[in-house]
Formats: sequence, C-alpha cells, structure tokens
Amino acid sequence: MSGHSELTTGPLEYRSHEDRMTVLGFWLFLGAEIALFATLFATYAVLFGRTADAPAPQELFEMPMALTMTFLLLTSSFTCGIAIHEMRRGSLKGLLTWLIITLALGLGFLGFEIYEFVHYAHEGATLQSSAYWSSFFVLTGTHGAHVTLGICWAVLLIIQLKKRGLNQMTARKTFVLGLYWHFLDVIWIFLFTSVYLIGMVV
Amino acid sequence: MDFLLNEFLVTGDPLIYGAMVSIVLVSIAIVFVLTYFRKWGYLWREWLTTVDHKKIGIMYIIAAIAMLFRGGVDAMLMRAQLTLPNTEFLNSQHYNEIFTTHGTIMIIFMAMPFLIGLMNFVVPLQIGARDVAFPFLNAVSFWSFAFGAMLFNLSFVIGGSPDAGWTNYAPLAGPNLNPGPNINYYLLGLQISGIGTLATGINFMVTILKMRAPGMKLMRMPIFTWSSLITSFIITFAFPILTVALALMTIDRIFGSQFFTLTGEGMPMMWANLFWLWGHPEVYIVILPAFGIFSEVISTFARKQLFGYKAMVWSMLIIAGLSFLVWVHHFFTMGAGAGVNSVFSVTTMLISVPTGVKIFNWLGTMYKGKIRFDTPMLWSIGFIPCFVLGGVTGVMLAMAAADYQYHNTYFLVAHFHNVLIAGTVFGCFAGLTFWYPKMFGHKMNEKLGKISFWFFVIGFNVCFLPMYFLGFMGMPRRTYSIEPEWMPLNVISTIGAVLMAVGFLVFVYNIYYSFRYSEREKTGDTWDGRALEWATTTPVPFYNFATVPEITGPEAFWKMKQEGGTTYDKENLEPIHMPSDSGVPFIMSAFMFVAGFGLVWEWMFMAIAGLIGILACMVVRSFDYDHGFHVSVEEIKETEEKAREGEK
Amino acid sequence: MKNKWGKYGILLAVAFLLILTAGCSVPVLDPKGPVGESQKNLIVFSIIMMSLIVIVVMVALTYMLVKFRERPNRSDEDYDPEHEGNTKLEIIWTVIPLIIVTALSIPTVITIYQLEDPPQSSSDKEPLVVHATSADWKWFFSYPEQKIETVNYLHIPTDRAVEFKLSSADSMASLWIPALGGQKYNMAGMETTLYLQADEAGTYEGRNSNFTGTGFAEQTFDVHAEPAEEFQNWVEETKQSAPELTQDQYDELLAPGLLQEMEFSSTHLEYVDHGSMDGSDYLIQRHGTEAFEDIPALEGGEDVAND
Amino acid sequence: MSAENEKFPKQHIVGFLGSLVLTLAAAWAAVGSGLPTIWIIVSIMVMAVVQAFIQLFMFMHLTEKNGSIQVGNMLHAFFIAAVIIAGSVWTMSFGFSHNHSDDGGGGEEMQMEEQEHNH
Repeated sequence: MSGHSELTTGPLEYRSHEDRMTVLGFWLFLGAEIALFATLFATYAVLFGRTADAPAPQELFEMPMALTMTFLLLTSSFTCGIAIHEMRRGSLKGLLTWLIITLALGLGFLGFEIYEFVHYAHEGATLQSSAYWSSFFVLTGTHGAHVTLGICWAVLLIIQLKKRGLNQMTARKTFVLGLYWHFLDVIWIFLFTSVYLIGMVV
Repeated sequence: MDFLLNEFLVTGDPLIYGAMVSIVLVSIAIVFVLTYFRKWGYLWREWLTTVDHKKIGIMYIIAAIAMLFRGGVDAMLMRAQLTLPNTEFLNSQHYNEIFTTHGTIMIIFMAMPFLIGLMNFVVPLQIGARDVAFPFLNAVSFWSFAFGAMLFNLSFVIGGSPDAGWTNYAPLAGPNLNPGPNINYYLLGLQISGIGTLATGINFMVTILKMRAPGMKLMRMPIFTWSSLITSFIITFAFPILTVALALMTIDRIFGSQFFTLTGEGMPMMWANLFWLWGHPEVYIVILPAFGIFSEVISTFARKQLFGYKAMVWSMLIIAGLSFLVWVHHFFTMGAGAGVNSVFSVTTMLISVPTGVKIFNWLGTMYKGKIRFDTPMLWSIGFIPCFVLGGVTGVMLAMAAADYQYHNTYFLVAHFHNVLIAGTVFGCFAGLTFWYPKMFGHKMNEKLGKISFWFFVIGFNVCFLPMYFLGFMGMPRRTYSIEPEWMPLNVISTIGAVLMAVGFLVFVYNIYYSFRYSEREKTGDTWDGRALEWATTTPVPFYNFATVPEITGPEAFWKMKQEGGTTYDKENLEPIHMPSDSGVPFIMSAFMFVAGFGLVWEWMFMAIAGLIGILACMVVRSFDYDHGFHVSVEEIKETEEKAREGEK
Repeated sequence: MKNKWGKYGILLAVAFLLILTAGCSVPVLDPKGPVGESQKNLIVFSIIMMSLIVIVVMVALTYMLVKFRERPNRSDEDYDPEHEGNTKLEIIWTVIPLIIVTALSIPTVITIYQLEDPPQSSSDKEPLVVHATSADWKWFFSYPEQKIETVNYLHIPTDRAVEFKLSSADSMASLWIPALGGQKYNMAGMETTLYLQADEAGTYEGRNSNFTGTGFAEQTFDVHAEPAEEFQNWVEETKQSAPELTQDQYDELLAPGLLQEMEFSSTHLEYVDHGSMDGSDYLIQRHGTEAFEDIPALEGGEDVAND
Repeated sequence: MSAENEKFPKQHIVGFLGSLVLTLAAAWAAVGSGLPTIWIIVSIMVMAVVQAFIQLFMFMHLTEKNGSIQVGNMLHAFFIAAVIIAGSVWTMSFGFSHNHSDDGGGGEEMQMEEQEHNH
C-alpha cells in the first residue's frame, strides 16, 4: 500500500508494510489460540478426577516418558530459534539445516505421543472411557494436531524455500512458522506441568 | 429409499413440504435466471471471487436480511401458536425446533453478519484504507459464514432441525437424550461460521491498528471504527471458547467421548459454563458496533461533534473488559453458592455504569444541536428509550436473588429482546439507511422509511412490554402451550409482532422502491457527514481513495470540508496496489460445507473428503505468490474525473 | 410530531391494558411465603429505582428533541457544533449510577446469602426434607423421613421450611413454584438445595421452567400447602393406602413420557440417588438411548404415555 | 557449527538452558521434593509461567516492531486464560459431594481433593 514506507534494511520479514501486518496478525491469532487452549485446560481441570471405571492418571503417567517428550519439544523450539537466526544472517543453507533438524525433533515428539496414546488405550484409558480421559485426549490431542499441522506447514515451506530462495515473502512465512512452533512449545510447557506433573502428584 | 423418506428428508408436516417445494422452485428460478441472462460469469467474477471489502460487506448484509426474514417467520409461527394454543397449529416438537432456529439464526446468522457487513463496508473507508489488512482472509470469513448458515438452514428439510434451544444445553442436546443429525447441524453450522467470525476479528484488529490514514491517531478515529476495533478484540478472545465448546460436544456426539454426558462421569453443566463464557461476550459483540452506529448517526443528524468522545471510547473498553467477567449470571439458579452469585451479581450490575454514561453522552450530543429527523436518526432516537428499558430490566435480572424468580420466564425473554432488538436491530436499520447511499448510490425513500420505522417501533413495544408481565404471572419461556390466564397478554403480544412484520416488509419493499425510483446521488456526501467515508465519491471506486489525506484531528471529513481538503489530489497521484481476486475462499468454504455435512450424518468418507479439500485449498494458497496488481495513474484519473463530474 | 404523540398514546393504552389484565393472578408479586416475600421486596425496590432512571432519561430525551430540533424560525444562538463535552456532568452521571448500583448490590447480596439457609421465621422447626427428582417429563417427590413418594404433586406443611434436594434423572430441569419463591436447577449427578416455605394454606402451581424437550410444557405439578396436622394425616393415609414402589416399576416410570399423579409408600432413594455421581447414568443403564429415539407425540398433553 | 558458535545470539542459548533447568526443577519438585501438594502445584505453575516468558521474549521476538500491541495482546490473553480456567473451576466446584455439608465452592485444590475423595 502506498502511504506506508517500505524498508530497505532490517530483517527481511519486516520490510514491507504487508509483512509487518502479517506478523502482527499472527500474534493476534496466537492470542486467540491461548484462549482456545485455556478453554481446554479449564475443561481438563473441571473434569479432573472423573475417571469412572478407567484407570487413574497416576497409574499411567510416567516421568521418563513425559520428560523425554518435553526435551524433544524444548530442543526443537531452540533449533527453530537458531533457524530463524540463520535466516536473519542471510544463510539459506543454515536455515534449511536447522529447520530440518526441528522437523525431525517434532516428528520424534509425535512418535512418542502416538506411542503414549496407544499404550494408554491398551491399559483401558481411551477417549470414550470417562470424562477425565476424554478431556485428557482432546487436550493433548489438540496440541498434537497442532504439531502435525506445523510439520506439514514446515514441509511446504522448505519446498518453497528451495524453489524461491530467501526473499521477503519466504522470510516472512518462515518467521511466522517459527512463531507458531515456539508457541506450541509454550503450550506444551503448561501441558507438561498441569497434566503430567500435577497428574502424578495429586 | 426407506432411509431417504424416514430419516434423511423431514416428512409429515405440510409447512415443511411447502418449504421444500419453495426451496426447489427458488433454486430452479435462480439457475434459470442466471443462465437465461448469462450471468454465471458475472456472478463468479464480480461476487463469488471478490476480495473487495465493499462487495463482501454488501453480501454479508444481503445474507443477514435473508436470515432476518427466516428468523422472523419463525417468530411469527411461534406467536401464532401462542395465540391459538388449542388449534394444534404446531406440535411440541415443531415448536421446539422453531424457537431453537429462531434464536440461533437471529444471533449467529443475522445480528453478527449484519454488523460485520456494515463494519466491512464502512471501517476501511472511515480510516482511509484501500481494503482490509487481509482481503483473502476476509473472503474466507464471508464464505465460511455463508456456507455455515446454509448448512444450518438445510436442517429444516434434511434430517430435522436442532431442537434443544439456541443455548443447546447438555445433556438434553447430548448423545444420550438426543440422538440423530439435528443437533449436529447446530454444532457444525456454528463451527464453520465461527471460524469466519474469528478471522474477521483478527483481520479488523490489524486493519484498524495498522492501516489508518497518516495522522489518524487512535483518539482521532471515528467512533464506529473504535467500536469495531473493540468488537474485534472481543471476538478474538471469545470465539475460540465457542470453537472448543462446539468441538467437545461434536466429539461427544460423533466419537463417543464423555464431556457433557450422563455416562462416564461427564459433566453437563460444563457446557453451560463454556457456552456462556463465549455467550456473554457475544452479547457485546452484537451491541457495541450498534452503539458505534448510533453515535455516528446522532452526531451527524444533531449536526454536532460527539459529546464526550473520550468517555465514549473508555466506556466501550470497560464494557469489553467486564464482558468476560459476568457469564455466570446466565445460570445463577444453578446453585453455585452465595459467594459466586454475589460476585457475578455485582460485576453484572457494574456494566450498567459505562452503558449509562453512553446514554447520557448521546443525550449530550443532542444538546445544543440542530436535530434533523431523517430515518437513520429516527431509529437512533427510538433506540434510546427502548434500550434503556432493556437496560434497567437487565439490572433487575442481575440481582441474583430476584433472578431466581425471573429466570427462564417471559420476563427474561422480554428483557433480551428489548436489548437486542432496540440495540442491535435498530442499529442495523439505522446503519443501513445511513450508509445506504454510499453503498448503492441512492438514498432509501424517506417516507417509506418512516412508515417502516413507526410500524416496527410501535409493534416492538406492543409485542414485548406485555411479556414482562407474563413473566411475573409465571409463564416460562419455550413453552408451546399456555394457561388461559396468560391468553390476553399473548394476544396483545402477537398483534405487536404482526406490526413488526409489517414494518420489516415495508423496509424490504423500500429497498426495491428506492432502487426503482430514488434519485441517484450526485455527491459523495449525502448527509453532510463527518467521517472519512463521505469524503470519497459515490459509488466508491474499488480502490476507495485516489489519494489519502493527512488527518489533523477528529472528524476528519468535517475538518476537510472547512479547510478544503480532497481525496483526489491530482498532483500527488501514485499507482495503487490492490489485491487480486481469488476463487479459493469460495471453494475452500464449499469444502467446509461438505466436511460439515459429512460429520452431521456421520459419513466419515465424506467428512474426510471435505477435510482433504480444505487442506488442498490451503496448500494452493501457500504456493500462491500473487502479489496483486497496480492501478495506473491514468486509470485513477479517468475514474475520478468521471465520478466527480456531477459535483461541479 | 403528530406521530410521536401517537406513539405515546398507544404506549399509554397498552400500559393501561396491562394493568387491567395483570390484576388477575401474579404469583411472583403476590407471594405466599417468606422466600417469595423477600424476593418480591427486592423486585419492588429495584422497580422503583429503575423507574427513576427511566423517567430521567425519558424527560431528558423529550427535552432535547423538542428544544433542539431543527425548526424553520430557530435562531442559531443555542446551536453549538463545537460543543464537545462537559467533564463535571460526565462525572456526575458516572457517580450517580455507581451509587445506585451500590444501593442495589447491598440488599441483593444480603438476600442471596439469606436464601441459602432456611427462612428465619420457622427456625424453631427442622426443615422438612423432600427430594425432588425430575425425569422427562414428570416429578418424583420423595419424603425420606416419612418414607413416601409422590409423582407430580406435593404436600407440604405450612409455617415450616421445606428443604428441597434437587436432582434429575436425565435432562436439566428447574423446580419453580412462583407463589412460594424462586427456582433452582435439577441436574443429574449433582444435588442442589432449595429452601421454600408456605405461610398460607392453599394449592399452588409448580412447574419445571427449564426446557427439557417434547413434554416440557406439561411438566407441572400442584403443591398442596396445609397445616401441620393435615399434612401428618395425609402422610399417614398415604403410608397405609399407597402401594410400595418396586425398582422395576420405578424404572418403568422413568422412561420418557407423561404420568398421572401417583403415590407410593416407599421411596426410590432405596435404589438410586440421582443426586450422586453414581446415579447420573442410572436411566441410561436401564433404558439405553433407544428410549429417546422415538419419543411419543405429546400433543396438547392429552396423549399420556405409560398407559 | 562450532565455528559459528560466537555468532549464536546468547539469548537463544541462555533461554534454552534456562528452560532445561526449569523443566528439571519442576519435575524434581513434583516427584522428589516431598513438599505439600499445594506448594508443589504453586511452584511448578510459577516455573511454567517463567518458561513461557522465556519462549516469548527470547525466542519469539515478542517486542519487535509492533511490540507494544503484541505485549499487550499477550498479557490480555494470559488474563483471559486465567479468567477462563480459574473462573470455570471456581463456579463448577459445587454440588458433587456425597456429604452435603460442603457445597460452598472453593479453590482449585479444594475441588481436586474433593473429587479425589469421591473415588
């Protein structure tokens, strides 16, 4: 749009007015996502303890598993940060390398989550077994679905980065993906704390 | 065949057969007309693929008026049943379906889209922008609303309408007590249109925060833009809650989870809690933009600056903040204890303070003014006493101990109609008549407008005032049969409803009449306006402003008129960048419809196919590097010269 | 301006008519017990306060419209387009509503807390405990101390608090006896408590006021308030003459549909307490969801199910 | 990679180490510390919030460009989240107990204990 200055310096993803609006819009979207997850957390908290005939969470949750998943996601958030850092240095190769590492870590996380769900189902805790387990599976599952979507999105972006190199558009898209990925980590921190840790304690 | 007749199509009711026949006939007529006049291409190019905020706004409003008609017919059927309770006009099941669709359609598919339509058309013009921040997303918003509404309305003839009230309380609406596709329509229809609403919220926040004309500080924005900003803010934080609530119940019904069920230690009351956590902010989503409209209209027709602009802005901000802190007043009678009820009583009553400030500021705006009584102003003046009545009864309802007697009665019904009709519907009518010339290039006929106003406003009071008394007499809402002593007041109420219907029909006729006979607008400034939307020509060129003026104070256009500014500065024309049209939003929303329909009937192959379609559209969008196009200086010159001929 | 007066004329006529018709039976404003009385007092107080506000706004609006409308021969003296606010006035109309809100809040909160306990006027007697269980679309009233149960009607002694233990076998209902006081929800798997009391003997209408589906409109019951001895006689009589409620019969009665008035000399609380979490799926266990798939048509309340 | 180490912004590494430490500390607090349950819950929730802020400020560049709007929006989002969660727990914690004496309400912990003892 005319009337709004285009920058010639600074990070690529902020050069045009449109870019700056996109990043802001995504932040506002993340605000909405917080409200969304808060509602799921609220449901989880209210339904806590309503396990009916299914096993109680203390019987199923295991610290090593939860910690492994947390470290995978934490590290992926870190590598994603490095990827954006590489992008800002102008290194397409660095960006792609770190992005792929991030993806691999994310896939690892997903693998563990799927394993976890299958394991719980074997123990008799499924989406259908009680109010508590419904809220558990939907809460963690929504996070898992977000991670899956993030991975697909990243794959699309990697293709575009390969095809078009680093330019204003691809840089902005990558930056926004980075925000999304870090945000998933923020949500996981709360999941880890209020679902797994509290579930093991109470 | 058996499935088709007994489950898929709704059978056994003459009203519904009539509806089916008319749906088929109207569809055939539309297809025929489009084909005969070779308008398919035009429809696709100019409307279905458009990303122009003005066209999207107009489509929103047209859809909303259609929905107002549908919801209104529902209302008339209900009134007819309550006036003739012994003639079995409607049976209980049919009545339940009708009040459910009436409420849902009026709130979700009428009030909100109407206001969002006005926001779409007006806000970018008021802030001197060429479009919204994300035009593509805006088209997605509209089409997902349109397809969501279509899915919801389909339930009438295919599968059966939802019948658990617009609040859809569990466990009544859950899988245990209400199996079948009907409630699924509610859940999916709202879900699909909710996605669009959320996108609108984000879109308008960014638009208003980042695309204002140079010099237009926040405190120089027109008040309607302010109300839109605050509304968008509420939308962004409230709609995710609805998304989750709907999703949880959908999972309950389709995939057998136990959130709100009677089995598996599920907790039905959590639905009410989540519903109102969204539902109360929703009330302010549909009232704040109306407040904005009234402020604009009153200031324009009193020919005065808005009284207490800052207080107006702050009161809206406070209302927005409080709107998230009062939801429990919708279920005081749930027995959550004296502590909970006391806190939410007080927070609810507090909302009346900023609202009162607004009322007095509108009165202050008229003080020392020169009031003209054009139709938009009439709606705004009619709004004040009617809305105050709704407001004070709202305070009465907020007093939890007394609410135990009002809850679920016609007192409550009267209250929220008093607020929502006097606030939102009057606001929509005021806004539409006010901005109509800008949208279509001619005014709506004043005489018909006034006739429609008087019918509507008198009918409105005749219809809803008796309901307060019915509440005191013990008449519960949502009942299809009445006791003999409630009869006289119900008859009065129905007379009022008929008057309102006449008012609405005159309003619609006025659209046709004005299209045929009204004088075409020569200037862009129909009402001696004050904000920037009146600074451009009528009809508005697709790029809105040839040059965006520098803003030096509030009421930008009022000032420009005095100081001689223009939006067509010949010396400083630059090529204008505009976004390209796209068919993707329409197709993507159509896939949402397919997925939604699949889920309603639990046909998973169809749901998955729809989902894949949606994802494919997102991939297509991701690879789309279309940067839009530039309008050349010559084209701008040509357009502007042509549009401004009449002015000289 | 003729139109506007027309409008007010019609409004006045309507108000007049309303007052006429409202004369017949307005239980909320004519309560028969202390609970409804305290709510009525609150309602009347709020109506007075609110009328003041409405009058102020109406008068101010009329003044503005008459005084500042555009008339042919009006001078520009009192036209001030630059007039943009008045801080003093704005503070006044923020503070006064705040005071009104405070004035309304105090009695509201006091009454809210009062209603959580049995009424003061009968504090010398233990409240009569009645479990009121709603099921689609009837009411079960169990008297655990008296060991009797009634369907769709209720006897209570006057001048003694009744402690209703509310719950539901299926959809959420709301027990409301307007002449005695406000309502509270009945919910499956939960128990809520509602205190009511009748000071005058008589028969009052009670109903479910929360929408529960097809038979909602017919889910009403009669409350017979009578002096203590009469109540005691009724209890004794019922105990002797009414049959026992077997679990099979209770299950049958639970199925969705309408019921006549009935009475039993034992309560369903022996089999299930719908107010406990374990009781919330009792109905589903007994009837499955099939019972809700083909709900009988209940037109005009005449087609009574369960015959 | 090692050659570029000095070009790594310290922020990212500090943030990463910080979150690792906080995660381990929270895990230890939960299973190894032996604190009373309420203090465990409070301390691990505080650590979670700190971690969230690390992500927001050190990784997500929250304060860049439209910083004030973004920060304000995030703060408001956290406020709304608190209202939704605390409000729901508060208003939904009644009427479920077997003994009828305590249907008043109470905090999150009370709710959880209450429900625990139901089973």
